[in-house]
Amino acid sequence: MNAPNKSGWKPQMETSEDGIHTGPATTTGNHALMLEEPLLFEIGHAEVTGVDLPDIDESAPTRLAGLERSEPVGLVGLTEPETVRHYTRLSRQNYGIDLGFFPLGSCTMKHNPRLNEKMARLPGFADIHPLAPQQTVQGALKVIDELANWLKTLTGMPGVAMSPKAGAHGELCGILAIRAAHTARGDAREVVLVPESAHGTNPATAAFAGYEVEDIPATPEGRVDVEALKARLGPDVAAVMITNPNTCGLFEKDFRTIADAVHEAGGYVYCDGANFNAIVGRVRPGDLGVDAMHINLHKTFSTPHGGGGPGSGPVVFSEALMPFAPLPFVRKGEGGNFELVEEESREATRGQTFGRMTAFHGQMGMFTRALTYMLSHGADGLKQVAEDAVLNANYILRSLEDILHAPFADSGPCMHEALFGDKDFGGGLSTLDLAKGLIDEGYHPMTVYFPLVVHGAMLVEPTETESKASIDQFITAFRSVTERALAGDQSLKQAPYYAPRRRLDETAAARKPKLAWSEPEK
Amino acid sequence: MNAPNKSGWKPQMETSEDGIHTGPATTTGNHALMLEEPLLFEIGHAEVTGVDLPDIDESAPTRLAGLERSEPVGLVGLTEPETVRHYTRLSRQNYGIDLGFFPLGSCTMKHNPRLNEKMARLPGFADIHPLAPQQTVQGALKVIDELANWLKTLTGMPGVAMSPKAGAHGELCGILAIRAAHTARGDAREVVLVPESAHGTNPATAAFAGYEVEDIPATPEGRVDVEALKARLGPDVAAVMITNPNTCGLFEKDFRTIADAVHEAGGYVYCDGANFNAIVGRVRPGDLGVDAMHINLHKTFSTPHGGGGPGSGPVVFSEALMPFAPLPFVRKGEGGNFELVEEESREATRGQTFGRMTAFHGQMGMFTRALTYMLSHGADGLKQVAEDAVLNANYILRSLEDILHAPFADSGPCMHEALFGDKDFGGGLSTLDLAKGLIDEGYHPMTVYFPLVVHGAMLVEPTETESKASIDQFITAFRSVTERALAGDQSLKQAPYYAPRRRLDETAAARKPKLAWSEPEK
Amino acid sequence: MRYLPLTDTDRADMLERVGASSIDDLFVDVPAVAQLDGPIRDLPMHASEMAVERHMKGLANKNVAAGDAPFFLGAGAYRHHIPASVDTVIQRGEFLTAYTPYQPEIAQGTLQMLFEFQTQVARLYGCAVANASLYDGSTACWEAVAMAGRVTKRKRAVLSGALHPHYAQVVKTMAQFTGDTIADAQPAIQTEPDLDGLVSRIDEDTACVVVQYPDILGRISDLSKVADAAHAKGALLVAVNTEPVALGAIKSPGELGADIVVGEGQAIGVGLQFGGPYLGLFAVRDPKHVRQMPGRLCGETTDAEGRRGFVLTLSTREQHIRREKATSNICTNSGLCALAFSVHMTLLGEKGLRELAAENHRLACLAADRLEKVPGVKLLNNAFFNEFTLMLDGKPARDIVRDLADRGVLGGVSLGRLYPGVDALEHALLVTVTELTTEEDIETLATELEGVLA
Amino acid sequence: MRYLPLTDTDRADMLERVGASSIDDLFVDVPAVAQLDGPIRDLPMHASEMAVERHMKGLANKNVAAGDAPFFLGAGAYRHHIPASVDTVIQRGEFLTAYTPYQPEIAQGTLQMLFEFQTQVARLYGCAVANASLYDGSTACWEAVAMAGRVTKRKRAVLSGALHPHYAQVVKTMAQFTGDTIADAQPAIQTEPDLDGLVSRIDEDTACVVVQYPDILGRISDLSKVADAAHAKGALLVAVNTEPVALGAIKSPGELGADIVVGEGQAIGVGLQFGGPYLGLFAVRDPKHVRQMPGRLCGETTDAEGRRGFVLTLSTREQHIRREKATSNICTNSGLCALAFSVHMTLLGEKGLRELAAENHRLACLAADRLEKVPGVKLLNNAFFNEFTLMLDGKPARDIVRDLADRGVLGGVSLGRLYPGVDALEHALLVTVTELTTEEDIETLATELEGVLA
Ligand SMILES: Cc1ncc(COP(=O)(O)O)c(C=O)c1O
Ligand SMILES: Cc1ncc(COP(=O)(O)O)c(C=O)c1O
Repeated sequence: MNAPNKSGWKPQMETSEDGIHTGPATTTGNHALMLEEPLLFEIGHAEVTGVDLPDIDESAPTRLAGLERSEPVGLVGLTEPETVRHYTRLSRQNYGIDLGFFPLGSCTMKHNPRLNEKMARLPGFADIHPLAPQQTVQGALKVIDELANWLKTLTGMPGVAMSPKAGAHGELCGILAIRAAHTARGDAREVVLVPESAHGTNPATAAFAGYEVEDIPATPEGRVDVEALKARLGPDVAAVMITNPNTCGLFEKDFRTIADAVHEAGGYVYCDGANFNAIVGRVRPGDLGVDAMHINLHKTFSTPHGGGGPGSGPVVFSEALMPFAPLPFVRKGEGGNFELVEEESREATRGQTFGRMTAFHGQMGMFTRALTYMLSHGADGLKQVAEDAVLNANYILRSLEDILHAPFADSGPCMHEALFGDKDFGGGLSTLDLAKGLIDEGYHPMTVYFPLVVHGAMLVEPTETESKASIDQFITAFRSVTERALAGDQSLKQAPYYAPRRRLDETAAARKPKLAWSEPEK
Repeated sequence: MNAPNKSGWKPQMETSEDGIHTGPATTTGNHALMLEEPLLFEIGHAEVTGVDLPDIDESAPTRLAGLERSEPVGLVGLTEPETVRHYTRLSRQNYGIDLGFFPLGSCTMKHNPRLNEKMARLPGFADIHPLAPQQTVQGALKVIDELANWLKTLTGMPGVAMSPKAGAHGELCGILAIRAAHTARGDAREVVLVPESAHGTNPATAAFAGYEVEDIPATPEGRVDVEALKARLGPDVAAVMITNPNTCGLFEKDFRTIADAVHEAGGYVYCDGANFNAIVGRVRPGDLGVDAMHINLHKTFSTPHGGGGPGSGPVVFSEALMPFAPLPFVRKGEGGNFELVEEESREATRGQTFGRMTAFHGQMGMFTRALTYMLSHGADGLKQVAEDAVLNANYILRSLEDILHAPFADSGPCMHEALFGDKDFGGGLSTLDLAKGLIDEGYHPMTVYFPLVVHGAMLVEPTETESKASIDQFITAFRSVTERALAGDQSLKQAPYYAPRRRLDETAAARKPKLAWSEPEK
Repeated sequence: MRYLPLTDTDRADMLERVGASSIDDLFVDVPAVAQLDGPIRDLPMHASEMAVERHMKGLANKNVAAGDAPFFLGAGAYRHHIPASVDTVIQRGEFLTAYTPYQPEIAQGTLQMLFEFQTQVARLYGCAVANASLYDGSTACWEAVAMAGRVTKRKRAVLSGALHPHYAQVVKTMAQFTGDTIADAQPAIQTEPDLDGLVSRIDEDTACVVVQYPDILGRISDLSKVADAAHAKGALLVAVNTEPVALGAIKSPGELGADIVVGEGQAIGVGLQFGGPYLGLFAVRDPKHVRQMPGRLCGETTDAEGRRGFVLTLSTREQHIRREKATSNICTNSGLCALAFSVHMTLLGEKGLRELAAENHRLACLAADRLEKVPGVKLLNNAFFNEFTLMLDGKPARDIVRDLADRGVLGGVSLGRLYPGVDALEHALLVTVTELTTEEDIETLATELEGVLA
Repeated sequence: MRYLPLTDTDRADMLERVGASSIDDLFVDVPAVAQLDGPIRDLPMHASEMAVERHMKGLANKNVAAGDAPFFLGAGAYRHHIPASVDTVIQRGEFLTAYTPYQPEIAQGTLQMLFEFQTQVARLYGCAVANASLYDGSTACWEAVAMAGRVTKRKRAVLSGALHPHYAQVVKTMAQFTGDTIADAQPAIQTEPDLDGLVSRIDEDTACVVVQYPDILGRISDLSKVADAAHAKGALLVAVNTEPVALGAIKSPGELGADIVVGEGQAIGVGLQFGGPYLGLFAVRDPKHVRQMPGRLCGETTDAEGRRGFVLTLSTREQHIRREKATSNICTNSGLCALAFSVHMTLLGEKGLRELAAENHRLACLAADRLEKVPGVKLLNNAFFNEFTLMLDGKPARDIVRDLADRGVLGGVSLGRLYPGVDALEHALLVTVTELTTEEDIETLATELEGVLA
């Protein structure tokens, strides 16, 4: 929407210090197709609406216990034309997979097939109630059952919990099952071991579940130090949380050995499955001794990230943990009908479930998408997914290692991610500067400063849905920005030049947080 | 898709002469979210496909009369990820109503409601065959009948032909009916009178139908010169084609008088209804003596323009012309069933139909959208549509007439369009330069150099779906660009500066036309 | 009202600026006779999105969607699987809500797409240049006849009897007014099209011969024979194609010598939609004819910085410049359908199109073999791509189609409906099979047909 | 395969650059035990879009869509009309295929939307600050209890008996592990919620009291009483709302003194989707509590040129910075659902939300009056917004729900299903009415209910 420009853009400015806005300044602050957009609250009105409803009959009797609203809510409305334009203009200030290469490490930003979107919108899936009588939702329960079967078969694990809402929620599910299992055998343990390279959700989850978190040392080649780990195992260690392939982009060769040792010591093995895309269809975590692993359907199985979610994080379980899986779950009942096992029929279950993690049955909208994706690829296609994802990553690693510090380049092939560091950058330039330089080149930067074990880490995950041409152009651009970084080209400090905004002041944002719009004082 | 940049953009260029690309040049030619995109044929491959189909069994017998294809077609394919990205990147180089104000005069670029799109995609409408047995498409025939009824009632005309595919096709339909009517009474006439201000399709249509075209003189105030017209009428004049409201944005006050005179002289009155949005729900052309008028569903009734079409141009008819309307048409049969009257049942009809204009029954996909729109607004809403459209145009006219030449500002209120001229521009600047300046401000320019009767014409049609805030910002921007034009600001000659492309060389394009891609000579 | 942003306050403020005391003041030029005293009567008032949706769904549910029954209709409109991503692309607001690209600097998306589309169509048709689309195959067919007249300065067109009757009707309808003479004929009901009969009708006044390929009975004939005969008489060959998928399996009309190739593009990306909007394709084999072409053309050029870009070009042919001297009166064409076609064709590519064609033909052969076995059914065609003609005993085909529909099968198109009064065709049923047809569907049709014929 | 751009030639070239002789070389680090000899068995191979679509549609058709039957279910998931433009917006690739906005310069679209969303939620809840979403209402409810513990340094939470049982379950499940004590209760089956009973359970160790508003039986109670009691004991009031539309008609929880307001946002813009993805809303009345909030927060700032812009802020609360000391382990949240909510809320605005609420309440009153007249039915509630509890004679409610479904009516939620083992609720049916419910639907339910009860 284009009300008079409220964004603080200064029309009078003929040239910004870096010169990129030379050429006549515009009164609107717009630049042709790069459009400024005011806040909803600056263009909307309380009396405007984009939904036609009957006017309120003030005289109609109400049964609201005398709590009728007396104050306005403070919302504003837009008509449909204004609404569509407001959000279309906002969307154009965003980068997405549909626009270009999005090698955000650990996030598996693969293409989101449009058939998934179409199937998820079928009224038979989108317009059914979670508490509908079960005889009216047999198809939905079958979707959950079919997807569960795919996940169990792909991982070689006997059980799966479908309700977790994202990866972190899945981690919680796994850790709670582990805790429940120990409790069930009267074996209280307080410690969960997590490598420093782990994603922040791992330690956060262990703590959230009431555990102490201890570090697992790593070897110089970027893998878990098996001996050190073994040395630490003992009656107080409830579990280890290991990401495999790990966040340095390497496969944990000794995972099986580690798993055996942990089991030996009475603990359980939690595997962070966020990187499953590297091995899906080729390696079954069940063969490596995993007890619990979450799978991010929004990574490996192509459901969209949507600017931050929703995701879905089913957790596969070993025999040992299965009995403790949460409610509800779907089960084939007599007569081939599917039943939803809830508190109601809890007694009917093995009854050791640790409880309920969420109100309903999980991310059905993601299940339909993921199942559509799995059926499209099939067992052969998914294997190819892993192989192409790994090939693309190695191709990038070997095409850049000559100019960019690649700490684990000698630790063997990488899996689906290539990890670099900022060693040798000149002129005080950092990984952040390089990332911003890539923005001007038309790319979404890789993951930066993660994992923590590498200085100025840059984690590049191409995924399998990029073409060679796309990756080649990225390599060319990446090399050129890297050369500037090595040469200490100070212009990088100012990047990005061409994005809807130049660098934003995050310190100011945190110092005096402004987290909601409020009417400007007149 | 981002294969190595093939667009001719020169990375080495540090600063383009006008300085807007200062700031580091990029190797990709991209500028953050403004992305270059190669041609499909530069990134696609003959062996790549985005559709999974069984491999060809070369040994399978064929029954193709020995005409099996031996040469490749010469097409290339992309996988789905590459396809979605290719077209998404291309789309971002386009301006549309969803992005901002699009005051393209005579084109009625109003908001396209999304409910229309949703309804048109219901399988019951989108997935039915034009020759399906009629008992299986009663709902579709009813849509045509309901829409026909709306159009007849809104125009106050007794008949309507639904099959014309766009405005120009509708003009043809009307003119052919007129010709058929004259022929039927053995009254051969050769001339159709068309004002110079008319849209190009009017004379083109008359000529296409085998008529000579003669000009109708206009008055200085921008309307048809009634006396001159009357003087020209005679036994050779088959019809007049008059646009009302006319392309100068004025209502033809004397339309009724003109119509009577034309009828008097044995001719018919064709009204170009492209500007119906100004009067819909408020004025019925039937009350003005019109014999035939096309309605652009893609203007007045909100079906999308789609970058050039498709449209839909039903034609309403007077009693006199009704019998000559084309096939096929829908009629209520016995038992309330709807019937499609085609050649098959031609004898069953009044039989004077001039024939068939298109293979099937017209733009069903537009009918469902237009009917959805009409039902949404209702009779009261459509009246408001006309009133707001006219109010917005007058608001713009009166807000700019002080600095911009408005040739007919004294001819009374304008209808839904405000017309300006380029009088007094300095430094050899033209309407084109002003238009390009508006592009940088974030607008799609108004219609330029049409109608021909005004020098450097600028025809501004806001439509009713713009907010006051939107129009106010446009006025501010328009004034500032106008001031630059009056002052002869030479920087305007270079505009646009910020669009995906600077001015394009149209002369070169026409001198040596390159109309299809061909493999570059190695 | 949800689509009208002006508030009453806005309206009051704006009227003041305009210097009008009421909205009626702005309509003073409307004569009294035409002034209404309020909203038009006999029409409903505005309705909520919810209510409109209920109404429209009610109407949609009164139709039998092709996807809900075994489906065998074709005859100029074909049902193929459209990948989901096609709709994603055409719903992009930047494509959907754009106008004809009159301001190229901010319309490169539409323009580059059109340039790619033109290239795809030209290659599919075996031609040098294709335009940016016309309304549909039937109007494209007339435009071809008209263009042939301009090129040859002759006014006689010879139509094959096996040209889609609706297309022939459109041509004949237009010719009444332009004074062209149209020599058409009845289709010969025989396994092979009667090319000799057609050739024999070509004379020195003939501007063009119009032949459909594959033809309305599903037959495929070697156009080169007709091309040679036409060229020998100084006439042009206009080839008409209604099923672009076929060209993935058989030689292109251009390759066989057609001078102008026109057709219906709906089969790729657009869908059935009860007959419209569809997509008129128009191409010429010889670039020298470009300046006589109807419709818009997108061409390549460069911008002020030397970057490649695209524009609409050669517009001196068009109505907005040439007015009564234009090559056609067309303005709005089928832009968004061209986009849908181009996206689907991009997804298919050479490989996909060839495989799609092969799969259509394979299933069609399967169906022909099975249906031939039904008592009272004879297969007319020797050759066909994905549709063929069955000659049926007993009841007229139109009744059989109706009876099949009553049994829940959309069994084909009765040629009697297309050729009213041509007795020989009263018993001819045109059956179409695509990749969406299952072997089960074929079995169902065979069984029900047997039931209906019994 | 349609989603895999690499050709075999590409793969060969790339392997060469990588210096591997085969793809297997890249998996050398996988131990032999885990090496498979080919595609995993017992799973189908890849399938065409056409085939997958057939399979999924087959499954979808096995469900009864809410739109295809008179529908009266609620209990934490509500069916409202979603304007078509909401889906248009969330399908924009720039929103759909973006990640969490870690690079703000090219994520202003998502960020500004989140800032607007946070403002909408804060105002709806009568709070100062809302976050950028959590998974759903039930996990938000636990996060609120956990936050109350951090704020008050106490570990006891008192739950109202009329809190959605699934929410109570989630809280109790988590508490088993964190060592918090949860004091919950059975709902008192009476026309008015038992606030005194609730208040009496608050003590000096109480971190928070959790009350649903309107509650699981559809009742509405004046939270200010509980707020005062809680505050008197140094505890926080956590208000839970599962039907945001209600807040268009009744006072906001913040206004009534709630300290933390959480809820389910699904009713606006998101849809039913069999329970997920949904939208967890979380807000605090007092800005001083911001640093204890879970989840992401979007804040305003400026860029290097002084232009306003938005960023994720206060991330020192979050797992990716704070790791085991984070306020929550949440990472991916419900971004796209927040967008859908925000778009729908923008279309509604103050006026639309108030009218929508009024229309829901009007129809609910109508339904309550009608259903009360059915023999064997008693209305429990004095007050309600758009759902109410019916006490039924005879069979348990769950059987009645099943019988109604057999008669094609989705008649409500049996409270026995939510409170297994609570005999008093075995015969309670929760009935929900929205603007999508027609008077005809209500009549049908009344009739069928009479039939089932007879
Ligand atoms: C390695 C790893 N573990 C866990 C997670 C958390 O998953 P989610 O964001 O779905 O909660 C992520 C996602 O960023 C991840 O990359
Ligand atoms: C006044 C006028 N008449 C006729 C037409 C032709 O309508 P269409 O483009 O639908 O063929 C137009 C559209 O541009 C127009 O503006």
